[in-house]
Amino acid sequence: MMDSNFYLVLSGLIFTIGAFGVLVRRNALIIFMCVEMMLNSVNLSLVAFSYLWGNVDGQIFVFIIMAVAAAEVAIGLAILIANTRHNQSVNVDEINLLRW
Amino acid sequence: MNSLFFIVVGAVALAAALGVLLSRQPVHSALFLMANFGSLAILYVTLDAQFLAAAQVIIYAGGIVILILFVIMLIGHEAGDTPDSRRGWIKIVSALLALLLLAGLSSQLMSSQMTGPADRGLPSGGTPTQIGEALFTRFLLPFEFVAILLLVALIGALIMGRKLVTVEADQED
Amino acid sequence: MIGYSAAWLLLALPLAGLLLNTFAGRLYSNSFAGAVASAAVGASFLVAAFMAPSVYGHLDHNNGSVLHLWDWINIGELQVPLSLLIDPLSLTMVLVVTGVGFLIHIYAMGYMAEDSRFTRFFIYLNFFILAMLLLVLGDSFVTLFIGWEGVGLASFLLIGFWFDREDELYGSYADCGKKAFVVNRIGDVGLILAMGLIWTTVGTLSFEGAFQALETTAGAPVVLICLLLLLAVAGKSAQFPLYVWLPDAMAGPTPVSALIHAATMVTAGIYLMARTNVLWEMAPAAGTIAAWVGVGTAFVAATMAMVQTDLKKVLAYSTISQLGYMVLGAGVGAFALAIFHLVTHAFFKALLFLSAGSVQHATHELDMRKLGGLRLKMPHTSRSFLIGSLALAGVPPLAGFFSKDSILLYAFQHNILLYALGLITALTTAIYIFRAYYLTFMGRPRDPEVDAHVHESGSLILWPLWILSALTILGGVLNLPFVLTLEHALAPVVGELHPPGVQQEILLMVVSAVIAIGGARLAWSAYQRRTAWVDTIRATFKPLGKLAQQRWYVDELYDRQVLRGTHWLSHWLAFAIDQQVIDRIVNWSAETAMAWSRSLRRLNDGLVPTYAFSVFIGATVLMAYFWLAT
Amino acid sequence: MFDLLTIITFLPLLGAIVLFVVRSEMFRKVGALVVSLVAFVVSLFLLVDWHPAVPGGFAHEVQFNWFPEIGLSFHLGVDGISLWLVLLTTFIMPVAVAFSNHYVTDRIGQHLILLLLMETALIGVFLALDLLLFFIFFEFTLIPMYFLIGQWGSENREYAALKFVMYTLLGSALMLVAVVSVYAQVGTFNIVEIVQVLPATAGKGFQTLGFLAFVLAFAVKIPLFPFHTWLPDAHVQAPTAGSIVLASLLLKMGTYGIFRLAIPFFPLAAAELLVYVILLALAGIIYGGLVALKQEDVKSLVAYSSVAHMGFIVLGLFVFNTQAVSGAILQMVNHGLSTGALFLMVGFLYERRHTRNFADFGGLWKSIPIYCAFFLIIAMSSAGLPGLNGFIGEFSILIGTYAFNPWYALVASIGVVLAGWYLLTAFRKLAQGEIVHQENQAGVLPDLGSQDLVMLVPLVAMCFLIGLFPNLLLDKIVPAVEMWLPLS
Amino acid sequence: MNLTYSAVLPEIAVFGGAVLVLLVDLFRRATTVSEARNSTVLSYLSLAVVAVAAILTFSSREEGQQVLFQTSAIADNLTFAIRLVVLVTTALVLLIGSRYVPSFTPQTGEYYTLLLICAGGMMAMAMAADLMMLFLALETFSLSLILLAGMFRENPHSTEASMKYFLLSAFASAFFVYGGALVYGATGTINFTEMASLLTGPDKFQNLELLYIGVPLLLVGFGFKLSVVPFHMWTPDVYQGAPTTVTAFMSVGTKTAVFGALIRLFILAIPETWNESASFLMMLAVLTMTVGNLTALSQTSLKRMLGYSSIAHAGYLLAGLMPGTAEAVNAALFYLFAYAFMNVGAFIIIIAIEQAAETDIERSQLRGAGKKIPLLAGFMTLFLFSLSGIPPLAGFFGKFLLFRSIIEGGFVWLAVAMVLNSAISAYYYVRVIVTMYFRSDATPLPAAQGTRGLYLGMTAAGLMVLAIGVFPSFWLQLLAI
Repeated sequence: MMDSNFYLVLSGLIFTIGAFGVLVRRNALIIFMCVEMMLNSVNLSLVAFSYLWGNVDGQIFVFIIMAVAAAEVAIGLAILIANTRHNQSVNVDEINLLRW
Repeated sequence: MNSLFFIVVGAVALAAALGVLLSRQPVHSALFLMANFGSLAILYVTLDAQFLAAAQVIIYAGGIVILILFVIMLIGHEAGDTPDSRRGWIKIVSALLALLLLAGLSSQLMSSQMTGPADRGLPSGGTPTQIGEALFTRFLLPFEFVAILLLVALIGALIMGRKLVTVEADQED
Repeated sequence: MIGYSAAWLLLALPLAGLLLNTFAGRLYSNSFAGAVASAAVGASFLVAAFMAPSVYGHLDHNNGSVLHLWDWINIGELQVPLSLLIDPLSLTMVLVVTGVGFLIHIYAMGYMAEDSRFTRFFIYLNFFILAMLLLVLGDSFVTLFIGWEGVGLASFLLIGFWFDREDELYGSYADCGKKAFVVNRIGDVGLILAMGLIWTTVGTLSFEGAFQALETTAGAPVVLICLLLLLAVAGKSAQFPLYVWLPDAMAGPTPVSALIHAATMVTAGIYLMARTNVLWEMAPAAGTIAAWVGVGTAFVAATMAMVQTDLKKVLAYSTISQLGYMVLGAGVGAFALAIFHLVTHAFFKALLFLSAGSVQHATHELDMRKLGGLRLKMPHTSRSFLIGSLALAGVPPLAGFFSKDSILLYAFQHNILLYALGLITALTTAIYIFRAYYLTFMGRPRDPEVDAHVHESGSLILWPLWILSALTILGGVLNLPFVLTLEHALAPVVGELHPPGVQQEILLMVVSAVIAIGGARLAWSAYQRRTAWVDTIRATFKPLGKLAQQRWYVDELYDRQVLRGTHWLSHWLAFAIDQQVIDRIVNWSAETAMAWSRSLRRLNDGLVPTYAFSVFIGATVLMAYFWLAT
Repeated sequence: MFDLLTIITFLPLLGAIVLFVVRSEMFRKVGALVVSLVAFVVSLFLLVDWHPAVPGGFAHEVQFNWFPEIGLSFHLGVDGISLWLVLLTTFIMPVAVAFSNHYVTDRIGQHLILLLLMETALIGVFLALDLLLFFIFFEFTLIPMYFLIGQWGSENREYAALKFVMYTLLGSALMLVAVVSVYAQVGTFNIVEIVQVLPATAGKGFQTLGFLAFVLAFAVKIPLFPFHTWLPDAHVQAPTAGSIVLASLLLKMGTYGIFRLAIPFFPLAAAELLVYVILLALAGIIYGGLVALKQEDVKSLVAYSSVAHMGFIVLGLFVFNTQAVSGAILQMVNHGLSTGALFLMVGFLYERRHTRNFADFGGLWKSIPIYCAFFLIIAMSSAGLPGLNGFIGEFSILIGTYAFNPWYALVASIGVVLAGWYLLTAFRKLAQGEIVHQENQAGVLPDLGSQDLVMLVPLVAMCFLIGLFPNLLLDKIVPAVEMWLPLS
Repeated sequence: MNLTYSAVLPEIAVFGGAVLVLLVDLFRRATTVSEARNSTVLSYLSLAVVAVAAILTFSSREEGQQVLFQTSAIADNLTFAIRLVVLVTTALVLLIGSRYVPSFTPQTGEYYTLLLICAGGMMAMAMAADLMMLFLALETFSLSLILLAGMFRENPHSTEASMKYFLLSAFASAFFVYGGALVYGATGTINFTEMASLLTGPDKFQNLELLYIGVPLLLVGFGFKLSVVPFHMWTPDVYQGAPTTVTAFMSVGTKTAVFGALIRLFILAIPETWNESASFLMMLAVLTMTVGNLTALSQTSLKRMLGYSSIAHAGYLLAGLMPGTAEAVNAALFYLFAYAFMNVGAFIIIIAIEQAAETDIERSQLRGAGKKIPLLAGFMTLFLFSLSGIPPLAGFFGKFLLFRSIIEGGFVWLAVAMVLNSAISAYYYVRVIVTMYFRSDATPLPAAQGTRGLYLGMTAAGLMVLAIGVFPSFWLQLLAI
C-alpha cells in the first residue's frame, strides 16, 4: 500500500495548479473550472484522511462538498449567463465597471 | 503494484489538471477537467471510498462538467484568453507564490507522521451502507441543510436564468 | 483737624466727580461739569490740608498711619490688603497733586472751553487725580502699582485726547498716547519683577513690612531690587533711556502737559525712590547708578531743549532734565531735597506750561520761529513765564534756586564729577529757558497774521497763573537753608540729612547763583542782542548742537533697531512662520493622507484576477508565517 | 437623582429637547434665553449652600452607575475650582443666547439648540469626577461647536469646522488610550481615587507616556503653541456666539483638564517635563503677542491674544505654588469674561458693518463713543490693568512664577508689555484716528443699544467686581488649590 | 440518538418561513397583483417569520447551552447573540425594503425567500459545531447573498458585483474547505469540541504541522468573508453594485455570522491556535483598519465609502478579539449589535434618496439635505457620528469596549493604531455631514421616496443608537456569552 502522504501531496499539487489557474486565466469559465478542480483536490485529501483515521467523517464531508459544488455550478453558471447580457465577453479583464 | 498504480493514475490526474490550466480552448479545459475528475474517482476506490467514487463520476463528470460544456457552447466559446501584457509580472509572481505554497504544503504534509489508528483504512470501507447510515444518523443536520442549499441553487438558477420582464414600478404602497 | 481715618475721602471725592460726570455728564452744561470736577479735586485738597496738621504734627511717631480699606488679594502667603498709608511724604505728594491739580482744573475750564469733548476731558482729569492719589497713598507696592498703571492709562487717554488730530510735529496724536503707554509698561516690568523679588525674599509687599524684613534679612538682593525699581522710575519719570515718550506726550492739551507731564505723574518715579529710600540706603551702588542716570539725563535733555523750536517741546525736555536732577538727588541720598525740588518744580514748571498754554490759546501757535514780541499784547502771561523761567534757571531767591542748589550741594559731597555735570546742566538750563523766553515774548512779532489776533487770555486762565507765580516765588520758604522745614517734616520717612559745612554751602550757593544769572545773560546777548562774540561760542559747540539736533540719535536708535526690529519679527512670525510653516505642516499632513488614499484606491482596479491575486498573496503569506512560526 | 448638580447639568439639555420639539421660532428664542437664565440662577444655589466637608473639598457630589461593566459611573462633583468654571459657563451662555436671539436670523432655532447642548456638555466637563465621563463630555462638545461654525460661520467655514474637529479628535485620540490604560492600572475611573492611587503605583515610563497623551489632547484644546493654528481659523469663521463660547469656555476645558487630570495623575512626569511645557507656554505668550500685533482682522487678533493669555494660564498651572496656580484658575475665569466680552464687541461691530477688517474702521470714538468706551475697558481688563480682573490673575501668576524661576517671570512680563501694545493697537485702529469711511459716520453707524448693553454690562461689571474684590473667588479657589497642589 | 430540535428551532423557523414566503408569492402570482403591494405583503409576512424566530431564539436562550444532533449543532449565548443581531438586521432590512425592492426586481418573492434563507445561514454559522456545518452555513448564506447582489439584473453593476463576488468567494471557500480538510487530517475529527479535547486533553496529539497549515487556510476563508486586508478587495465593488438593501444586509450580517463562527472555532474551541496566530493577525488588523480608512477618505460614492468603512470596522473588531478573552468576545458582540443599527441606518438614508435604476449615490447628491430633508439628514448625522465613535452614542461604547479589551490584553500599540484610525475615519464621515448641511448650492435633491416602513426602520435604528448609548449596560448583559 502506498504511503498515503503522497495522496496528500498529489492533492496539494492539483490544488496549487487550480489556484494558479485562477490567477492567470482570463476566461471566467476556465477560472471557474479551476476552482472546481481545487475543490476536488480537497476531496482527495479528505478521502485520504478519512482512510488514515479510519472514520467515515471525511467521506461525508466530501459528499457535502460535492453537493455544494453542484449548487455553486448551478448558480455560478447562471450568473455568468446573466452577466453576458450586459457585456458579451466572459473575459474577466473586460469586466470592471466597478472600481476604485 | 499499488504504488505503480497510484503513480500512473496520479500522473494522469496531474496531466489533466495541467491540461485544464494550459489549454487555450475552454472546451479542451472542460474535457481535461473531466479526465481529472475521473482519475480522482479511481484514486478514491483505492482509499476505500467506493460510494464516493461512484458519486464523483455521476455528479462531477456526469453532471457538472456537462453543464459547464453547455454553458461554454452558450457563451464562452471564444478562444481562450486575450494574452494580457499589463499584468505579465503577476503571472510570474503568482507562479513563485504557488511554488512557495506548494513547498509549504508538501513539506508539512511529508513531515507530518500520521498517528491515526495507523494505515488501516476503514474496516468496512466507504460503502453506500456505511455512508448512508452516517448521513442519516450522525450527520442528519448537515444532510438536511444541503436541501436548503439546493433550494437556493434552484431559486438562483431560476432568477438568473429566466428572461427579463421590464419592471413596472407602480407607486402604491 | 481731620484724622488720617478720613483719608478715604481723598479718593472718594475725585471718584465721585468722575462717576457723576460720566453718568450724569450729558444732563448738565459743560461748565457745570468742569465745576464738578474742579470742586471734587479742590475738596480733596481741603481734606488733605485739614489733615496736614495732625500728620506733620507729631513727627515722633514716625511710620505714618495705615488706613485699611479691605482685603484685596489673599492667596496663601500672598496677602495684599487694599490700604492707605498717610505720612508726611504721601501727604506732601497729595497736597501737590490736589493743589496743583485743582489750579489746573480751573485753568482747563477756560482753556478747553470750546472743545467738543469738554466733559470727557474732565472725567479723564478726575480719573487721573484718583489714580495719582492712589499711587501716592498706597501702603504697598501693589496698591501703588494700581495707581502707577492707572496714571499710565490716564496719560494715554489725555495725550490722545485729540485722537483724530495729526500734524508733522507729533504725527498722529493717538500714536503718541500709545507710545507713552507702551514705554511706561516697559518700565512697569521692572516694578513687577521688583515686587516678585521682594515677595520671594521676604513674603510681604507692604512698604513697612518689606523694609523691616529686608533690613533684617542678611544678603537680601537689595541692589537688584533697586535697579529694577530704577527701570520703573526711568519709565515713569522719563529717565534715560526711556524718556523718549515724554516729548511726544506734549501732543496732549496743555493743561495735561502741565499737570501730568510736568507737575505730578512724571514725578511718581521720584516719589517711588523716596518711598523706598530704605532700600537705596542699603544699596549705595544702585544709588550711584541712579545718580549718574539722573545727571546724564539732565544734561542730555538740557542740550536737546537748547535746540527745540517748539515752545512746549523746550519745556518737555526741560522737564526731563529737571527730573534728572531729582533722580540725581534721590540717587545721592538727598531724598527730602528730591521731594523739595519735586514740589518747587511742580510749581514753576506748571507755571511755565500754563503760560505756554495761554500763548497757544491766544495764538494757536507754539513755533517760536513764528512768535515773538508777545510781551506787549500778553503782559500777564509773559510776566508769569518770566517768573517761571527765573525759577527754572535757578535765580535766587526763587523756589527753583533753593531746591536745585541743595541737590547740587549733596551731589558735590557725593562725587565732584556729578556736581560738575550738574552745574553745566544748570548753565544750559538757564540758557535754553531764556532763549525760549526771549524768542517768544521779547523782540518783535515775526509772523504778522499770528500777531494779528493775539490777545491776553481770560481770567480763568490767568488766576491760576498768578497763584502759581506766587507759589513759585515763595516756594523756597518751604525749605529755606538752615531752616529746612520740609526736610524735618519728611525726616521720619526719608531719614535725616547731614548738611555739610556752612561755608561750603554758602560757596556753592553763590556759584550756582552766578551760573544761573550768567546763563540768563548769555541767552540775552545770544537771542536778544545777537552780539557777535556769541557766534564763536556757537561755533565751538556746533558738534554738540548737531548731536542735540539729532536728539543724540536715541529716538533714531529706537525707531530703527527696537521698533522696526519688533515689527519685522512679528510680521515674519505672523506671515512666514505661522501661516507658511506651522499651519502648512498641519494641512500638509491632511494632504498626505489624501494622497495615500488616492494611490491606495488605485489598487482596486475592479479586475477579478487582481483581487484573486491579493487573496492568494494573503493565503501564501499566512501559510508561510505559520510554516515558519511553528 | 435630582441633585443640584444633575439639574444644572441637564437643564439645558432638557431645554434643548423641548425646543427641538416645539417648532415656533418665537418660543424657541424666549425658551432658550429663559432656560439659560434659569440654569444660571440654579447654579447660583451652589454658592448659597456651600459646605465642603473639608476646606477645599467637594461641596456637592452625586454618583450613580451608568455602565458598571466598564466602570463608568455618572459621577459629578463641585469644588472651589469647578464651581467658578460652571458659574462662568452658566453666566456666559445667556449672553451668547441673547446675542444670537438678537442678531442671528437664519435657522435660529437650531442655533439655540446647539448652544444649549454646548452648555450641558461644558458643565459636564467641569463637573465630571469620572474620568471616562469627563472624556465623553469633552468629546461631545465637538458636535455643537462643529455645527455652529459650519452652519453660521463666514465664507471659509467648512474648512475651519473640519479643521477644528479633526485637530481636536486627533489630539484626544491618544488621550483615550491613556484613559483606558489608567483604568487598567487602577481599576476605577473615579478621578479622586485615581489621584490617590495612581501616582504611587504607576511607573516612570507609564507616567511619562500618560502625561504626554493627556497634555497633547489638552494642548490642542487650550491651544498651546504650536498646536494653535486651528484657533484663528475657527474664531474668524465662527459666528459671534460660537466665538464667545469657544474662547471663554471651550478653551478652559484644556487648562482645567491639565490641572484636574494631567498633573495630579502623573506628578512624576509632570515634574520631569514641566520645563518643556513651560517653555511652550512662554513661547505662546511671546509668539501670540507678536503675531497679534500684525493681524488685519479684529477676530484673529483676539484669537492670537487668546493664545498668549492661555499661555499665561498654562505657565501658572505648571508653577507648582499656590499663588501661581490659584492665579491661573482665577485667570481662566478672567479670560473667559474679558475675551468673551471682546468677541461680543467684535460681534456688535460685525453685525453693524459686516466686516472685521481694521482697515474698514477708525475714528469710531467719534461716532459710537459708548461702544469705544466699553471696548477700551474690556481691552484694559484683558491687558491686565490693575483694578480690573485681568490684573489679579496675571499678577499672582507672575509673582508665583518669579518665586519659581525669575527668568520665566521676566519673559512672561514681556508678554504683559506686548498685551498692552497689541490691545491698544487694536483700539487705535478701531476707535482713534480720523473717520475714513462714510459708513462709520455718526448717525450712519448706530451706537450700542439698550439690548446690547444688557448683554455687555454684566460682563463688564464682573470685570470690575473681580478686579476689586478678587477674594470673593479666591477664598473658594485657594483652599481647593491647596488641596490639589500637594498631589502634584 | 439525540435529536433535540428546540435549539435549532429559530433556524428551522426561518427556513420554513422562507419556503412559506415562496409559496405565498407563487399563489399571489396566480392572481396578478401589483409588485409594490405584493412586496409589501411579503415583507410583512417575512417580518412575522423573523418575529417568530426571535421569540424562539429567546426561548432557546432560556434552556442554556446544549449540544445536539450528534454534536453537529450547538446553542449557547454566543449562538443567541449572533442570531439576535442577524434577526435584528433582517428585520430592519425587511422594513426598509417594501417599496425599494420592486424597483429593482420583479421577483420580489424570490428576494424575500433568499433574504430569509440567507439570514438562516448566518444564524447557523454561530450554531454550527463542526466544520461540515460551518462550511454548509457559510456556503448557504454566501450563495444567497451572491444571488441577492445580482438581482438587479437590468443594472450591469449589479450583475457584475454578483459575478465578482461569486468567483472570488468560490476561490476563497476552496481555501477554506482545504483548510478544513487539513484540520480534519490533523485531528481526525471535524467536531470542534472533540478537537478542543484533543488539543488540550491528556492524549495530546502531535500533528501540529498539519494543524498549522490547516488553520491559516481556514483563516483565509474567514478573512475573505470579513474582508480583512488583503482579502478585502471585493468588498467595495460588491457593496457598490448590489441593491442597497442587500448591501446593508450583507455589511452587517456577514460580519456578524463570520465573527460568530470565528469566535466559536478559534477563541472558544481551539484558543491555542488563536494565540499562536495573534501576533500575525494583529498586523492584519492594523493593516485592515488603516487601508480601509485611508481609502475611504477619497471616495465620492457613498456606498463605496461605507464599503471601505466596513473594512475598517472589520479591522477594529479583529483587533478587539486579539486578547481572546471573554471580555473581548462580549465587546465584539456588543459592537456588532451597535454596528447593525448604525450601519444599516446609514444605508437607509441612501435608499431613501436613491433613484430608481441606480444602485448608488454620490456624496454630492446630498447637498442641501440638511434644509430639504431635515429628518433624514438628522438621522444620517446621528448614524455617522455613531459610526465615527462620538460619545455618548452606540458606536462610542462599542469601540470603547473593544478598545478596553485590547489594552487590558496588553496590546497598547494596537490600541494606539485603533484610536488614530477612528480619528481619521471621522474625517470622511463628517465630510458627508458637511455636504448635507454646509453646502446648499448645486443640484436639486431628488425627492426622498420614503415609505412608512422606511421611516419606521430609520426611527427604530436611530432610537437604538441612542438607547445603546444611554443604557449600554443592559445590552451588554443581554449579549454577553
